Amino acid sequence: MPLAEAIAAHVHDGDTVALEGFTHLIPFAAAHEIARQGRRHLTLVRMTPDLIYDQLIGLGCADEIVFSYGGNPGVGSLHRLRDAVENHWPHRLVVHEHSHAGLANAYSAGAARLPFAVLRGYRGTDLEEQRDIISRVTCPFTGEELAAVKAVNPDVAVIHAQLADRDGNVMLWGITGVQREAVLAAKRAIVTVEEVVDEFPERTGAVILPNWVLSAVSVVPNGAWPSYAAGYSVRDNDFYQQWDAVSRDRESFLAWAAENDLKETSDV
Amino acid sequence: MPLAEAIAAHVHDGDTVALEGFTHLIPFAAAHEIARQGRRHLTLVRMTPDLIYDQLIGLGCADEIVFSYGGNPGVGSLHRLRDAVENHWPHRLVVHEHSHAGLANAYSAGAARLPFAVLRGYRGTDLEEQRDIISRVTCPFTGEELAAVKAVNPDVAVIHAQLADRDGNVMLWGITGVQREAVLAAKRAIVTVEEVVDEFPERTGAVILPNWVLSAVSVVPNGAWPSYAAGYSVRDNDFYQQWDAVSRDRESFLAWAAENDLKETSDV
Amino acid sequence: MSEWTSADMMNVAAARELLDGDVCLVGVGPPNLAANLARRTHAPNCRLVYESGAIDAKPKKLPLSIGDDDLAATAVSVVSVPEMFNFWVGAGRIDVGFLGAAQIDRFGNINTTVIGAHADPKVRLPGAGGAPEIAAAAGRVIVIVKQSPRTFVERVDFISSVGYGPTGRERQAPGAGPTLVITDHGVLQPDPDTNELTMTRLHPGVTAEQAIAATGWPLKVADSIEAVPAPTGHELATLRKLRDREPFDD
Amino acid sequence: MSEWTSADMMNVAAARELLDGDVCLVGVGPPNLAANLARRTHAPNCRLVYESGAIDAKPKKLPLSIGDDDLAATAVSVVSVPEMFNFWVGAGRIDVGFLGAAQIDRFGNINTTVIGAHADPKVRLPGAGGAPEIAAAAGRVIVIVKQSPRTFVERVDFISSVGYGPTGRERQAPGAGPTLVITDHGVLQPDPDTNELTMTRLHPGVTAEQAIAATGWPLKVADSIEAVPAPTGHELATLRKLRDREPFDD
Repeated sequence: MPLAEAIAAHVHDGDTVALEGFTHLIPFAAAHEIARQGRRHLTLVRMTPDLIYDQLIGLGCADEIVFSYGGNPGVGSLHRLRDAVENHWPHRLVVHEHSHAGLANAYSAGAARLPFAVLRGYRGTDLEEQRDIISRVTCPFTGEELAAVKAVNPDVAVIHAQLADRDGNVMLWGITGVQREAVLAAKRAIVTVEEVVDEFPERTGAVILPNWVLSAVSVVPNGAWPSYAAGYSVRDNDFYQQWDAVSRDRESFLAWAAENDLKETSDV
Repeated sequence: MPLAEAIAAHVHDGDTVALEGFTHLIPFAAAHEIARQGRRHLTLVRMTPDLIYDQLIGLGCADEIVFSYGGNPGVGSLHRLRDAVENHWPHRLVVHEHSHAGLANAYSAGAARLPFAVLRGYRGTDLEEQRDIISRVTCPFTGEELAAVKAVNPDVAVIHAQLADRDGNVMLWGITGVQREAVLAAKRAIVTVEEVVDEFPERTGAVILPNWVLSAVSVVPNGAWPSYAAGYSVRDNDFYQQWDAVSRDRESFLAWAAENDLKETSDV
Repeated sequence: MSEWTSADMMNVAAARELLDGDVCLVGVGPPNLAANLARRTHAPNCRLVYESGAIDAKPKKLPLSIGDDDLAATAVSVVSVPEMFNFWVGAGRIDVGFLGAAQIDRFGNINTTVIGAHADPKVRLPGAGGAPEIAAAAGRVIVIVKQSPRTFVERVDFISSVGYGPTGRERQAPGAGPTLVITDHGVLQPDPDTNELTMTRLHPGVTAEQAIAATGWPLKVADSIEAVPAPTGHELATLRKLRDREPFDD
Repeated sequence: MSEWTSADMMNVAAARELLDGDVCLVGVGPPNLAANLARRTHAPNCRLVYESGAIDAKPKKLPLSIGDDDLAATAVSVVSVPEMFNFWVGAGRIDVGFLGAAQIDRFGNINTTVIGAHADPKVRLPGAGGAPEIAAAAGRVIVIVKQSPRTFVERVDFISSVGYGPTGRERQAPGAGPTLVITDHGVLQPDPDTNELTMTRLHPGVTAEQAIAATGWPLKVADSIEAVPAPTGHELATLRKLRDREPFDD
């Protein structure tokens, strides 16, 4: 299915959307298509917002964000994310914030259709003040108090993978992060892949997602650029470095968006 | 390390021992070595006791058992297990019983060093009456009541795998069941392997256990006989069939044990 | 026409209930036979899931057990047992669960654990295995079990897997529960009002009286009973090929 | 002798704290540099674990980020992020966690979240990432952070990762907490009685007065202060090779 059709069919205004890929296999092409189609009022979920959400936030696609680490990895700040949170530009962005352990477990609970997950975490931190997503439970056997996180169940998960087979099953490998959990936690799932093969190769550490848990598979070579796609391309580090300058300033950001056919969708 | 040394060093009388392998890669050779060394008063943990625990129970090694399905798969009953539970031969066997979902989650909680796990399960069943291992927790976000299982943390886990490398890292593939969780839940872990290789092959679905979570690795070709070892041997189904007759009767069982140098260790 | 036994008829009737495209959780014994029969006859695209972790397995011959190499080798994906129960079974991704029973009561509650008291049983049965969560979470549950007064009891000694609860009103689970109980006599279905298992279909040559005699509670029989068509030649040939563990070419 | 900066000294001092055989959780930035420097100098058998899932990675050059292909390709095992945090970090399998900080207070509590209020901050920082659970569960925690009054504050605006708690007495976690804070001035360690961070070592050329001036609370200085040896030529050469992302031959 062409990516534009997949996004049109499965990503709606107001949806909770998780574009996952933990520093590797980040679904940039799909994110740009979401922006191109002018989706608005999204709740964006992602462990590491990275440049991909910096762009969507700057373009005004998001009303809320759920995340655990929002930096430009190895470079510095996400300036569009900061501008939205600090200055409400292009509009106010509501923040729901986890630790990695917390958000990973929230996805896992979602994938299991459990309302919450238990973990050793958060104790003594101020993140615990977000009582609507982080709470405590008591072990019924030992009396020990542990952290609980509310499950995350996105309307749609979007990931990039290396391979699909002719039946639409998907294979990804290398650092596979939380993609399996995000896809299984979501109501719908879109996958972009580098290529389609007749048969999957043997790959230690590969994750295979059966076609029947996926809503759409689109062939988008280089769909993770400028991030990594193990076996296909390495991170375009120059872009990550340059992004710091591009994103630091609203005008240079908007110029970049215009050049790339990405419209600013906020009406504020 | 020779298997006899590994067992002598790491399996003690009174230990809680988990020999895992879900219908595949069952560590029979290690179990026989435990019997040969006359270990007693063990608490045996295993999702599917299978012939391996039927033998240890019949030999009197176990005082307690934690399990979720105790049949001879595809054949019928485990007669030694039944004789122990129904007739206390060779002595009384205390039963702690889960569903598969419950025991799998109990291992997972143990591997995470959490005191319990939450799952959708048990509701409406009489298994819930075992309140010391199965209880309930309330979701702090939705108020929903869910099942909780007490974590399982064996003193020692024992598994059979296909490969070790020269550094003592271990690789297993095919149906890998709950072995990773059992090893990570245990204080100590012993692995028998089919062979040692210089480098692991690419294998989709393989589990790799780093050497520093293992206490001992022993090369024991065919160490899962008569069960499966994917890539090495298939189940010796004749043995599984014959076991029904061998195990049905105490005398024929003791004769089998004597032939195989496995001593009856009960003093009752 | 080939000859067939009541056990054959039971397996064939169970197989027929699987729809093409269904995701089916398969256990050992008759469920294994029925699910593979369905896949080899009218439901080639049903997806067989084994609790050992094999998802969408396409075994070339009948697996001896759920640990068969063939399952992992032909599956689209093999997952760990915790993942199978948390992300697949518990999450409600199974359309149909086939279960067996040592005892079943009039409200579809299943015992595979003990006859007598749990702490000191008269008969120790294998235990629950994956069944409690399959019974709770599968879209629909099909029980395959031979009918006899010893098996079809007024009240099970132990509820290993819940049907509709002790009085038919206690089920609290996402799935629809045991919508069909397929026996060597015919088919029982829960009454839409009371959830009491009621005989709704009879296998060829079986009478309502025989079914009543094979049941340990006063069995209700539906007003209009359906006659189950006898196994076809193709069904029987496929069943035998499976039972003989002959490989299929594919 | 090569020249070196106070940042070089900080990274070298941090690297020296890693023991051969340690299991070390490595984050981005200075921790990445320090851990790889240790592995390339005195601790060749330390095991680098990246929260992205790479266990015992042996990168040939300094990873650009924790998603580098080289990490997955050279790791003994690559696990999912949930498994990393549940079975490895949370379970206490990490000996040493290296952490950074935007603010740190006198009891070793770390802020990487916000300056100002969480709901409407003056400065939005990246957030906690993996740090809260590493800070709680790692056997010992080494914080690497440049010392300045803006960073070393009386009270952090937000506790992202707990050290010894707001008054030094509230830590409830399995690990020992921030046993060392390594700065561009020297090393601070928690007082054994009060857990207040106390200057115990100074880098070459740094005076206690300078350290006190770089600290936003009345800094305690140990009675007998240790002098940190300057970076060796080998340490500096290796550090530069890492920073230039030149590959090592192995």
